[in-house]
Amino acid sequence: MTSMTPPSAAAPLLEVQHLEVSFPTKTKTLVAVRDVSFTLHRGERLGLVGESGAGKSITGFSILKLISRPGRISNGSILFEGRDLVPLSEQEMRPLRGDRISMIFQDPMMTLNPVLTIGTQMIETLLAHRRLSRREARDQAIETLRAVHIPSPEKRMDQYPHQFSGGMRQRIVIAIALLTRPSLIIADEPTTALDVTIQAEILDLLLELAEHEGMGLLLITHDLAVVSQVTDRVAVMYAGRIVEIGPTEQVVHAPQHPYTQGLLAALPQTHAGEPGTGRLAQIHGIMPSLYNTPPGCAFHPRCPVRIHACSETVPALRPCSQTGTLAACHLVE
Amino acid sequence: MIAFLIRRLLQACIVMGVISLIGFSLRHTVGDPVREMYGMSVSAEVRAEARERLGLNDPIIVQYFRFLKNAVQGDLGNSLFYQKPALEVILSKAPATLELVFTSALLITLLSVPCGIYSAIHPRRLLSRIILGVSTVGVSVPVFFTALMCISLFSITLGWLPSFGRGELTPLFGGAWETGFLTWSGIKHLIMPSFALTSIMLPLFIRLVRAEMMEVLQMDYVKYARAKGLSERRIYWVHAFRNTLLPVITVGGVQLGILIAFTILTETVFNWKGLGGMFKEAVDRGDTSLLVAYMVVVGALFVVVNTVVDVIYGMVNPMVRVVGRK
Amino acid sequence: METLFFILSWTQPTINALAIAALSLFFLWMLGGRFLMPAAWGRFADSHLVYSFRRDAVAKGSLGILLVLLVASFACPWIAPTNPYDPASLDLMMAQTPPAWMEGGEPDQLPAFVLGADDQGRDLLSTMLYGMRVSLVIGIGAVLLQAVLGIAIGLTAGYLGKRVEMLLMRLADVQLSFSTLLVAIFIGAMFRTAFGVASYERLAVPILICIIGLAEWPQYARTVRASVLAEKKKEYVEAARVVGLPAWRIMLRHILPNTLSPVLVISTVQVANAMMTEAGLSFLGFGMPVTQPSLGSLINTGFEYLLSGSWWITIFPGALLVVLILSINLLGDFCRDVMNPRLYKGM
Amino acid sequence: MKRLLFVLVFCLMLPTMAHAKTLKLAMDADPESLDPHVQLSGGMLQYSHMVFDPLVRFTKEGGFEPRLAEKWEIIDPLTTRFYLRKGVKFHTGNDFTAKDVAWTLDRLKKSDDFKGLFEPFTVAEAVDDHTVDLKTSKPYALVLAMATYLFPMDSAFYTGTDDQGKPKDAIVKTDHSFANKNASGTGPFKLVKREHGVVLELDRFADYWDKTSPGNVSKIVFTPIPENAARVAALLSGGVDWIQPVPPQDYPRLEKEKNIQLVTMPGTRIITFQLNQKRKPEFADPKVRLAIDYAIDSVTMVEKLLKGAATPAGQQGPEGMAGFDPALTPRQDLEKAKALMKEAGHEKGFETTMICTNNRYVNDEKICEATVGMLAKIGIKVALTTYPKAQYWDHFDAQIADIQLIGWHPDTEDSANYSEYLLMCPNKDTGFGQYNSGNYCNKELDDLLMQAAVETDQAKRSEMLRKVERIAYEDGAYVPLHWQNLSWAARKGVHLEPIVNIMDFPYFGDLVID
Repeated sequence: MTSMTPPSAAAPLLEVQHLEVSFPTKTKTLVAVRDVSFTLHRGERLGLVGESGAGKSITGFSILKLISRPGRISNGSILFEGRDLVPLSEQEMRPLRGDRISMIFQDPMMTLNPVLTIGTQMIETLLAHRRLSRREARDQAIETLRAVHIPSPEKRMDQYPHQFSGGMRQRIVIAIALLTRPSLIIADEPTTALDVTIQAEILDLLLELAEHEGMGLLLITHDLAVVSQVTDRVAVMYAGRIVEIGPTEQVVHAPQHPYTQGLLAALPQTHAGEPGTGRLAQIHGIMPSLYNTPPGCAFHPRCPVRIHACSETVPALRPCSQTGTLAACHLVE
Repeated sequence: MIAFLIRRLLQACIVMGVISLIGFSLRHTVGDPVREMYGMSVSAEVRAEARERLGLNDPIIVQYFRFLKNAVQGDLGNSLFYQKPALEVILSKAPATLELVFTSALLITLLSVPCGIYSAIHPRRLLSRIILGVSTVGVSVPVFFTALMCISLFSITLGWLPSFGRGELTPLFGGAWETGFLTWSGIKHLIMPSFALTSIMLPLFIRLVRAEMMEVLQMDYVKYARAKGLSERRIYWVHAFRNTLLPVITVGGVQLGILIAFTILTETVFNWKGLGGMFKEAVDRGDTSLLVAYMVVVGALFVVVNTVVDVIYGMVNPMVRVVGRK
Repeated sequence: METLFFILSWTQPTINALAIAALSLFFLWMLGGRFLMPAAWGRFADSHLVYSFRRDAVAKGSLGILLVLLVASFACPWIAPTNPYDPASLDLMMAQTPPAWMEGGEPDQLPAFVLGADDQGRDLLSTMLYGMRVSLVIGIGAVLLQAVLGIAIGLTAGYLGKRVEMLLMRLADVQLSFSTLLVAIFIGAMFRTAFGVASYERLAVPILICIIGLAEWPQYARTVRASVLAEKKKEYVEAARVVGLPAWRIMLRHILPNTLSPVLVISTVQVANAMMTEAGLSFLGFGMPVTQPSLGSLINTGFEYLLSGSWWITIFPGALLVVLILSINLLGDFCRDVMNPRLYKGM
Repeated sequence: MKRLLFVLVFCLMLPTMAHAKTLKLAMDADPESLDPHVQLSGGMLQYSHMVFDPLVRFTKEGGFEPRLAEKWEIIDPLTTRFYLRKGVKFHTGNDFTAKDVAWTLDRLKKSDDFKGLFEPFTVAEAVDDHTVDLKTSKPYALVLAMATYLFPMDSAFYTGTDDQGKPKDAIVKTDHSFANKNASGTGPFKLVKREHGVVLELDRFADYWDKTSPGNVSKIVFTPIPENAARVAALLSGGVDWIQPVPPQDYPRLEKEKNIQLVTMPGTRIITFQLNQKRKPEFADPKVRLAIDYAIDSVTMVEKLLKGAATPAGQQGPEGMAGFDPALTPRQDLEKAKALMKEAGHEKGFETTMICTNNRYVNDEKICEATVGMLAKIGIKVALTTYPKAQYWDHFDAQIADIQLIGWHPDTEDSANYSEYLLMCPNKDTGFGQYNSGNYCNKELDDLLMQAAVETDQAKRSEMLRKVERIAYEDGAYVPLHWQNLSWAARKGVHLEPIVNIMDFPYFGDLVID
């Protein structure tokens, strides 16, 4: 990991500023992500939480500049190790992807190519970024498989993805992400497609490895429980915007934004956290589609505590005096 | 694997049996071979005698068992027209067709894969549109039209290429196979027929490769391959392309079989003395014993081709395990 | 037998009537839908399909041309200058009349003989329209038959596996060994024996649909089976099975949609192929009756005169066929790209 | 001595070698066999004229010219004596003698195809080595015509058993036989190589007896090209030097080419429709038959559909044949046809069926198609079905339709042959009227033909045959359409014209190439 240009120690690992991602369509341009800013430091773990469609995955993909057509980054900057990725070309992005920044996808069934052995899929990643012999790459791959607790990795290198269980496959995906010792891993819903028991294992593994290697982790999930287990800080997204961001502890225990509160109330009470009143609460209504985002605060039609201003002006992120978190709500002081 | 092949072999035998039975019971509809064997002025009695002598008057079931008995010993009967064992006739005509089909298959592969992939990657580019459009013209024009236009241009007007036959041949394997690949004349004779054959098949394959490729390109694993920082070339050719192969190979297998068996029009127009021409001649002359023998051989051919295709499935897509299944 | 004859002899009129009805409904809907059912129309107009369609000049062009051709061919009894299938209208003296604007043309007989006449003295334009109708009915009919047979057999074989699969796939091999030509000879002979010589002209279209449909289903069957083999190992099929859905439901609702892409590709190309096959059968003497030439057989006969100067007999129908098939294929390409659920994932 | 011979032979060969000419020839089919007695067909006879020689052969004008027989005389009404050419050798080097002629006639009488034609002949008696008597059971008018079919074979070569232990002289149609694979005749060309259906290669026979022949072709490469367009393309592209037959639709194209010569000639194959009186009672009325004859405009058909590649016919035998009557011209009159229909009480017309071949005669399908149109104009609605030739004749014999197409070429090149097969009352025992699917039956006509068969006075015989044609014409016994023309095309420099004739047996031995 030191082979790349040494970043200035002071600069954060990743700094996203005013990111805006839009999809031009026939009538208007849909903005899927707007004015998203956050910072991720070396070795830090940041959670990105929200319902599906909130724009969290698109945010994740836009860091690798892998937004599917016709989407594009229409504004903002993404500073990775001090370098802005937005203006970079495909050719310039390629050495970063999979090397400095690795990504873990949601569904390990779909992520691994069914017709290639996992050995092939691991080795090709190494060979794409390192000058290694096939032999060396293979050894390194086996080593990494062992690190993610795959039993008898030598044998399993030559097997195809469908010969593995879901949890095993996700371990392999994690192994591939770790192969090049990246400084940032973006994990997009890494446990959603897995059984609950395996979820915990995978999360532990992620946590263990991230700590061990000192990598930054951007964990994208809809599950606040997962976030509270793993991350240092959390950002909550709603309809393309960050509505609350701060240390995980604070956000989970003292949510400021009504949406965050709602999310937490919807959680079963199995965690140390206290919200909930016996039965599961739910947020009424659904998240607006990008076609008809309401004016003002996008959450106001569902908000139990909305005031007049909510439907008129978009609230900015403001620091909350008590917790030190930032929240975008007119009611936060 | 060996058990699988043996099973297929048995199935091939059954297929051949069924084909010969159907062929036998329907062959009278193709025509009366005795008519073609005698001049018009020959009396009806002579023809009746000939029919009797050839055993054509026996009940079909008797004829069929006679045929089966000989077939078990490798004798599929005599071609009435060629005056020799039908199997010998078929084998002597096979090299011509196999070489033609092989060349076309090669051309189709070399053209359809890059064209299909290109138009899948850039579906809206002008060049993709042109590829799809122009290739469609190939199927919408009868093949004899294409063939004769080629002849008219390259043989008659320009005088570059010969219009018929196979040219100078080189005997291989002690004369069992005469190849046109080894002489310049043989290759020149091959150009137009294989092009004509290619033109009818190409659009299907370009479209198949393209459609499958477009689907595969949307798959997560392709996006993931990008996220791994792989080169475009590797993404398209290793990750995406291999996943597109299944339907392409299936259709390819069937088409290859059909080409080998029934390239009637192309062979006719280029006077290419292969199996297709032989088949048409057998139909024209009512050479029913050659026809039945030929169908039996073709049946075996299809079983073989499809077995090979099934084996290839297992190789390109490990999810499909045809071979290992009981 | 009588009933069968009755049914078969009504096939073509029925198809024609259905086609005309469908076309008129389509236009009614295009024109009236906007006002009569604004809600449904609005949803349709907002759909991805329509949106992509509006942005795609090629698709718009193809659909336009195809509609014009469809209307022209199914309305041929009303718009064609003459009825070329009526033998009494044949005038051999007019044989090979050049197009009206050429020397030797018959401009005073307009609209008849605008594009000249064929070798039997039929008005070429009328013959092209009538022939296109025959070609379309045969092409589409045969492909439908092939697809239905092939998909059903392929799904069953791939899903059930084991003995059934072996049986069905070997059946496909048997079928493949009987080329279209042989099937044409066999079935043609059977029909002629069953219904007599006189009936052939009336039965030719359904017979040809049967022949081409029967002869070429294995291609579909094998393709569908291959996809099923790849699909059925996937978890969603396993899940459906565990839930206890009946086999046919799993096949139809879960597996089939995932195998459609190659099926659609084959179908669009196959429509062209079926028309060509019919032309090829005519070439070999087993196609439409000579008194009712299809577009393909018109090209065939005209071709013999191409080099001797009467180029119009083959070039005009040829161009029409190319345009027809091109528009079907380009539209097919477009629909496949846009409608495929696996391709269109929105955002 | 040996050396001298070698030098001599070499010197003799020099001039031929200097002019080594290869003729690349393409026809629609190659001969069915190498054994001339296996099948009676145009292709076999064309082949026979290359590798064998007949006793006599037709000249271009229809007369006879001596070949292996130098002269002949009629000794008595049942015997014709042939004086054979001396010093003629077979390709094997065997000498040709009267014994070979006798042997060949014996063999012809064993051939299924030829025994019918040679039925009147009883035996060929060798008087001496170079004299042979052909004997008939009854006086027979066509002895010389039949002698054109007598191609003496090398009896020594064809005697004994082959390596499979089968007799070498066996005539086998569908299986291996010695004669199917080997040939030795006295003809101008000898067999080099044959691949059935692919190529036949012949070399000039160095010891050919006819030193006066101008022919200078030293090698023939004969490729069958069944597809019309492909055959024409092969000629146009220079792939072959000579093609036959030429499809009529390509006449204009070939005539335009400066480097191609096209020769056509009226042939003897008549194309007719037979109207089945038993199946369709309406056709029993001569008025209806005549109406149909009047309605079908064969002149326009020939002009438009056959591009003039045929001669419209009003009778069976063409000009030059014994029974030809110039007064019997093709009928065409639509108004008259309608009037006749009205007279016959069919003003409104009726429905009927028709079958035709679609790959047997030149543009047969188109002719039938046009006929349907023409008959529609007099109210007859025809349901037409076409069959390929392999299926056609069974249906023809079964008489499955009211109107059936048939073409006929007399093997004897004689008028009587048409009527014997097509018009005489069908009789299973005698075999007459074998192809009379119209079921026309007229005692007077039958009697005339029986008399003509034994009449050796050519003038009297011709009168009888003319009367036959007249009766059939007046009765509308059948519908004559046209005689197909024969056609050949070759590149410039191949002297095509002198060697072709109305029998369609080009005498390639006499062919000169510049």
